[in-house]
Amino acid sequence: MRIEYCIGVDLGSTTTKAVILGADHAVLGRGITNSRSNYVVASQVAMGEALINTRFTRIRNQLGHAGVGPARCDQLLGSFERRFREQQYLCQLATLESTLHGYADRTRQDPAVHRALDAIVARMRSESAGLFAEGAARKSDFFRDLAGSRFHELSEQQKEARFDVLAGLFDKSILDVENSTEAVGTFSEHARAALQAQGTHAPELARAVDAAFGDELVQVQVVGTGYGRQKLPFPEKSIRSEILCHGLGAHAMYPHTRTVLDIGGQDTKAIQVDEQGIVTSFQMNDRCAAGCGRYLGYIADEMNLGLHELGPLAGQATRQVRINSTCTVFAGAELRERLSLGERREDILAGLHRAIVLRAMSLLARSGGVHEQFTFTGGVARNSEAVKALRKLVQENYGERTLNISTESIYTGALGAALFAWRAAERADVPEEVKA
Amino acid sequence: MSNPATAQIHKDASQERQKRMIAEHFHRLAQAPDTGHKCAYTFVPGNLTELLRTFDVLPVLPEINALQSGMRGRSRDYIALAEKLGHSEDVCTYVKCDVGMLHSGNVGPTGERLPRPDLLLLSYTGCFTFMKWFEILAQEYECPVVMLHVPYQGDGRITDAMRRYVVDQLRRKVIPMLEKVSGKAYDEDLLRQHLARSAQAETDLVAVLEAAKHRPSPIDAYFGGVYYIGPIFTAFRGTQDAIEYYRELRAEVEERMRAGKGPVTPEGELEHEKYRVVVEGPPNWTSFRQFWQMFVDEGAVVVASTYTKVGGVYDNGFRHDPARPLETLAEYCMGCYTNLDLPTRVAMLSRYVQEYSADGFLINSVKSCNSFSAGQLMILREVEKRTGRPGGFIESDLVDPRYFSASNIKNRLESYFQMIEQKRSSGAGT
Amino acid sequence: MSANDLLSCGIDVGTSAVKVAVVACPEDGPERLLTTYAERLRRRDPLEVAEACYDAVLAQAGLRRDQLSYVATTGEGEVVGFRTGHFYGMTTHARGGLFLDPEVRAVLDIGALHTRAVLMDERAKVLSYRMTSQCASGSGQFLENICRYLGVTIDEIGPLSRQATAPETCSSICAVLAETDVINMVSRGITVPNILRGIHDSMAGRYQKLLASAGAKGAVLVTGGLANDIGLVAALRDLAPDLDVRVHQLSAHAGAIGAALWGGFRARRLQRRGRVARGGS
Amino acid sequence: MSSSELDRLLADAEHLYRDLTFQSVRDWKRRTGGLAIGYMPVYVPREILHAQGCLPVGVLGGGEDLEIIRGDAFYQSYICHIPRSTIELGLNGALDCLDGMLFPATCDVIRNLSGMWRMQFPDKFVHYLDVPQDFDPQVGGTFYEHELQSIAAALAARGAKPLRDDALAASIAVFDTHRDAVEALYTLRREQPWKVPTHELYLLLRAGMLLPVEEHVPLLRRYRELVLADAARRPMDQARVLLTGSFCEQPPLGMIKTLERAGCYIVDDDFVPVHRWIRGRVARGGAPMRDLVGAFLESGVPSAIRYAEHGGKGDDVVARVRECGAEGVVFCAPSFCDPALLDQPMVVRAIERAGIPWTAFKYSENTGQFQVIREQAGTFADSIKLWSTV
Ligand SMILES: Nc1ncnc2c1ncn2[C@@H]1O[C@H](COP(=O)(O)OP(=O)(O)O)[C@@H](O)[C@H]1O
Ligand SMILES: Nc1ncnc2c1ncn2[C@@H]1O[C@H](COP(=O)(O)OP(=O)(O)O)[C@@H](O)[C@H]1O
Ligand code: SF4
Ligand code: SF4
Ligand code: SF4
Repeated sequence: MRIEYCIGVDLGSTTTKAVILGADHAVLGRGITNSRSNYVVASQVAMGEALINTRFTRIRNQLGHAGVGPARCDQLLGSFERRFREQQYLCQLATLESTLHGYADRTRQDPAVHRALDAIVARMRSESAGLFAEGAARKSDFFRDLAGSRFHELSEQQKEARFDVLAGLFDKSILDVENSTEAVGTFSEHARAALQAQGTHAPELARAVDAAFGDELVQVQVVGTGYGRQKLPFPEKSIRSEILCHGLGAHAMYPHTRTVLDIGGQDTKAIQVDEQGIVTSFQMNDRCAAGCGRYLGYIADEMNLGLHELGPLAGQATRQVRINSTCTVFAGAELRERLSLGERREDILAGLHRAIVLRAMSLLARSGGVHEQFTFTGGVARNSEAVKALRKLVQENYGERTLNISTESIYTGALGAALFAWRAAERADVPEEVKA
Repeated sequence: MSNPATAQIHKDASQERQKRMIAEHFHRLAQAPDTGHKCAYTFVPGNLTELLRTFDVLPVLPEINALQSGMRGRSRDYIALAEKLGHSEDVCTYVKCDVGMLHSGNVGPTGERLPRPDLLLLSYTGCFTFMKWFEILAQEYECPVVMLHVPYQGDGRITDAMRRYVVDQLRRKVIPMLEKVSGKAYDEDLLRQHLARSAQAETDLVAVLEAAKHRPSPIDAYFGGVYYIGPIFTAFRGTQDAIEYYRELRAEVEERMRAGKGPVTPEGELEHEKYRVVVEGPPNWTSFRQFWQMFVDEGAVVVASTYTKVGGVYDNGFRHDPARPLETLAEYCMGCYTNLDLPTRVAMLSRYVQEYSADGFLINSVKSCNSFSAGQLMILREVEKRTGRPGGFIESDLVDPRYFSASNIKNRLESYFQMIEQKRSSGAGT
Repeated sequence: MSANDLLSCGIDVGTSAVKVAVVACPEDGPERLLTTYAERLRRRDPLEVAEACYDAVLAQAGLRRDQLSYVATTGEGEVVGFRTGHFYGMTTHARGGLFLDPEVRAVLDIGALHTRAVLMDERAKVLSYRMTSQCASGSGQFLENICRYLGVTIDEIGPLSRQATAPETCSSICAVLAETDVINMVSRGITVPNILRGIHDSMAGRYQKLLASAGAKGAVLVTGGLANDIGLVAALRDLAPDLDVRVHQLSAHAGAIGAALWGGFRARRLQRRGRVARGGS
Repeated sequence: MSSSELDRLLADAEHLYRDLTFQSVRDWKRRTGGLAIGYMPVYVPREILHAQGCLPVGVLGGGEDLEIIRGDAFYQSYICHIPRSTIELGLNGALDCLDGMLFPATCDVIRNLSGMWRMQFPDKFVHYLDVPQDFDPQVGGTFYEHELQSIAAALAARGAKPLRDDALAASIAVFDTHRDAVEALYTLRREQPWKVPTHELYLLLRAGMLLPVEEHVPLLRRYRELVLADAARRPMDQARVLLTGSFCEQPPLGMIKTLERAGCYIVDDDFVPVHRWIRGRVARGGAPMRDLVGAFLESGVPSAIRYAEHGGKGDDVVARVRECGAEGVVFCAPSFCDPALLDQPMVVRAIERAGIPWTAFKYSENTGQFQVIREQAGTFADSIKLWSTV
């Protein structure tokens, strides 16, 4: 089957997102990766992930056609996807392994280091099934984080080589792994391996996978946006301001939204849109990491936590500790100080989340307040504690508001971009559209 | 860009004239120690140029020197020097730029040395920093200082008591001091003649600025505007030169208007006027051209600005009035833009947006200047509310290049113009 | 060690490392540095590390706690329970700096979070100083973050930076977001040495300003952890040719040494006044 | 025991300081039915308000406890903190109890705030109080008198008592006693700084922003008696410093405590300057209004917001240092405060010439991190202590 699609890419400072829309503007696939040193690779990986996700959508459709019930469908696909991810992980791990040894050779490390690396990677490999087992909680979706945290834990435990050396090797190698598109492998490769690994007999799944393979995916138009948009390998007219994309994306998800707050890795945006999704005013803050997602990321690192764990942990707070430092780095130091003075992690974290949200509140105020309905997007919207704090402060200061949050909200900008792509495609006869 | 008058590739006669006027003025200043000309340092907002001329005293305007230093790429070093001398990072960079220049030989914008002041005439309007600035200069120079305190229009109007206060100071403090410094007696008739010439030039200036109501606008009333206000805001108000400059300029602008031409930009003429905007706040001088180019790239023309009113608001009908020489000077001082209260500023901007058929308005908020900046965010919302047109907000600084982030400003401007565009296309299309 | 030597220990509790030093102060004649020791905190409790370091340095010097006349803390050491007294960072770095290099009249202490330029006289009396605040850009932590991203270990920074051929100007000011800048640079194919040197240049620019605004002239000793970074020091030398920028191999310990010396000074005074100070009081 | 009375007194003062709802003002209004008129730093002639039966209420921003949510929507990051917290208080209803606000001519920020206030709170009485920078009684004096009369008239139009000479004379007398009481505490602190820790003195000064003057005077006097009698307050080995620059936006209490803990005795300062704006007494036996104007022109402190020709400012600080026996000067100004920061190099020049050591740092009212300040102040105190005795 021939499927035409448009794709929007949001090259964020932290993560790069891609959304694929079919001709009916329905979402076919989403992809995300962390932004890396090479923007071209980052957007390729994100687009690749979105295409993979599109195939998954197709498989689900095929299963539906084949009369497989939804519950069974979820179960089949769920385990298939976990196996698929595991394959991907193993593939990247293999690249990591050879890169690690390569650097160890180049820096003339002694054999003990190689032995240590072998031991660590072997251990990680053996754990992969568990990592992707049903119901397993993962720290992150990204290889860097998944592999990184485990690698560091294992390096600390092991006796043969110094932690510093191993950590240094990892930091070098992970860059290479991230920056290679090959390291992730291909859909077909992993899909086959995943099918095999799944073991159980599911002929309907195998058939659906085969059918999905047969689809011909045709890209009609692409639009890029985001922090790094100027660096995207796209023609200038295919680039849109991230503010507009966020506005349009939020409008597409929630047609009644009037105020949008986006907290990303490096910047926070407060946007007001009208009933057509057109931005009427906006405010953004940048240049300083305080108050953005990166702040949380930094704190998570300081506490040796994964991003996913921050919110839930803060949720267990019994009170909020006020962290006075505005600077992210100083906040990190203050946090250690507080910890050593016996404050609870949960309480400190709750205070930090509130601090971020407070900053966003002032930006919202600047952009014109919080109107019904209110949509929260960006990576930080995935953080339950940030959401809780925001809900409370909005309620206190602006009264009751419907708060829209979607699990897909991190894709808002990319969705807007994809919609712009369709607009451009549909209006292809109108030349010299909005200049970016 | 070495001199404002050379900024534009295509040079009109008026530009040549302005260039010559400025060069002559600075030359006269450089010669002052030899010719015995007396010089007074004073400020642009609320300047008493006609009065100074009455005593044949030449004005030196530290703000202009500072902005010129910014344009010539010298301000970074000057500011660094001032900070090294203990001036705070947080305060107005004009002051620091001036202090730095002073400690680096006091060479003016044309490369000639500026004379030491014979008088510091602290006639200041609309900003407390001016007062400090001259306190600082008073430490550097052993010369008399005379202060003219101009009360603020806190209620949006000039009361009799305010006018009397300023006139009293002129009569009892400023004039006697000028007599002493210059050795000349006060000649009110001479002052009246200067004032009459001022009024004439002012009328032509207003015609030039209001030409922007035309579509397409023949001028850029911000980036181009700062060149147009040059003579009348500085040393030339009340001179024959100024009269001729403005007459010539007006004729040129009216000709462009008749021909349906757009403004002249550093890249040549702007052919397609895509957006019309009103701008509030001073420009950035260190990247003036780059800043302008960002507007040009978008096809944006500034049709009205408040910055071109800092040295006097004339488009509300005010003219220097030879019949009431001291009162008119008092009213002039009190009427400069930054001496207006915020409700008046909001009303003025809203009026501009409407009268100049602007698509929106932009605020360039400069870190240096509390007088302008404190309250701009509220102005933004109020004007949006009153006009229904979108406002944009960018931040930079006057002469501190550290606070001009090109990528940041470009990002905001782009988003802003795309927003206007999107609004427009959906309004027309769907 | 002579009998009327008075022993004093200085403990510099930093935000990233604890440094300790023991000095012997004779009745008359110059003080002698007996030994130094340091440990990085690595997210451990500073108080515990301080105590461990204290014991370690004593073991290294073959001393018992009760042999010390004064335990002086500096840095964040105000909370250390077994201290005799506390001196503030700039006071101790000046003293330590002067001890390490008697010719200098200024120290530039570059630590993990703050940088301080301190001017002093020939007796280590602090005459003026400037320090960074509120923003961690240009600090040691800033450099560490970047290196983590580049996959370079701290010890490699200096030597790599020295290999730069075309330093790349680093514009970002934020210690956290600078990594985005770095990502940008890497993606533009800029080499690691050029990136590092660019960062060193921009840091050095800040320090030069700090020194200038403090009024430093002549010989300046760099102290604190970043004194070990030869790339940074080289950048500073290039940027401030009018200054004689120096380092000492014990620069990172200057605070601890200074604290120990001031401790000895106070102990001697208290002794003379008949009040004997003791560690642990 | 007296110390518990002292503790209670201080706790009450701290309670007033932290009460962001202005409950005491609300109570006063309920009790008396009078108008409460807020005023921003630095100086307003409270005597006028008092004579018209109004309660002058000092509004000094939101301090360290107020969370700024909407206030930031009004100000860019490079503007000092006090106007945003003041707006926040206005928007969150805390200032509803005020019948009007006076914005004295302090700086461009407060000046512009007056217009913002008028737009934001159109129903309230708002007045920009211009003060002359010309100190000639004939010129500036005439202007100022006119300005004061027009405020009085406007207040009367809002329901305050019309301004009468005898009432004004009486009010001047009350505030003269108040000035004496404040001065007595400053004198005591200068002589025995361990008796009057500055963070306590500060809380008392702040109480005077809210309490009617008739209640504040006895409070100041009682405190003085109590601390004089408190034998537990003993001298420590600390450096004596004069602190200057904090005349408008106020430092957080924690900062004052930090300075003291880092080894400084603050022996003179310019906190809450409205109390000490006029040196000496106002009453001079002339027409009360002329007295008030004359005192402003002749005896106003040479603060940063007042024009001074040829170096008068630095000289004044040097004279104050001598007078209070300070061993050094701490410049402690709000970030982005133009008047304070522009003055600083001029003052530094004078005190350096006089050979007085100094240090400087900035704060904002909600600064919560005092590490840098502690270190700087500590080093400063260290150097004074280590070297003054050698
Ligand atoms: N699963 C998650 N849980 C909590 N926070 C998350 C999660 N995923 C991302 N984040 C937060 O979102 C930020 C990145 O947001 P994103 O919108 O991707 O930024 P950008 O668009 O600038 O790349 C991270 O810094 C992190 O704080
Ligand atoms: N060789 C080196 N090159 C670069 N930085 C270094 C080197 N050695 C130590 N550092 C840096 O020095 C800092 C620690 O300095 P230190 O003076 O101990 O700080 P603190 O006293 O605040 O803990 C750390 O940020 C560390 O990264
Ligand atoms: S603060 Fe503004 S008006 Fe005042 S001197 Fe500076 S730039 Fe000019
Ligand atoms: S304050 Fe901290 S978070 Fe902000 S710019 Fe500076 S280093 Fe970055
Ligand atoms: S703190 Fe300074 S700048 Fe701010 S309002 Fe007060 S006087 Fe003005």
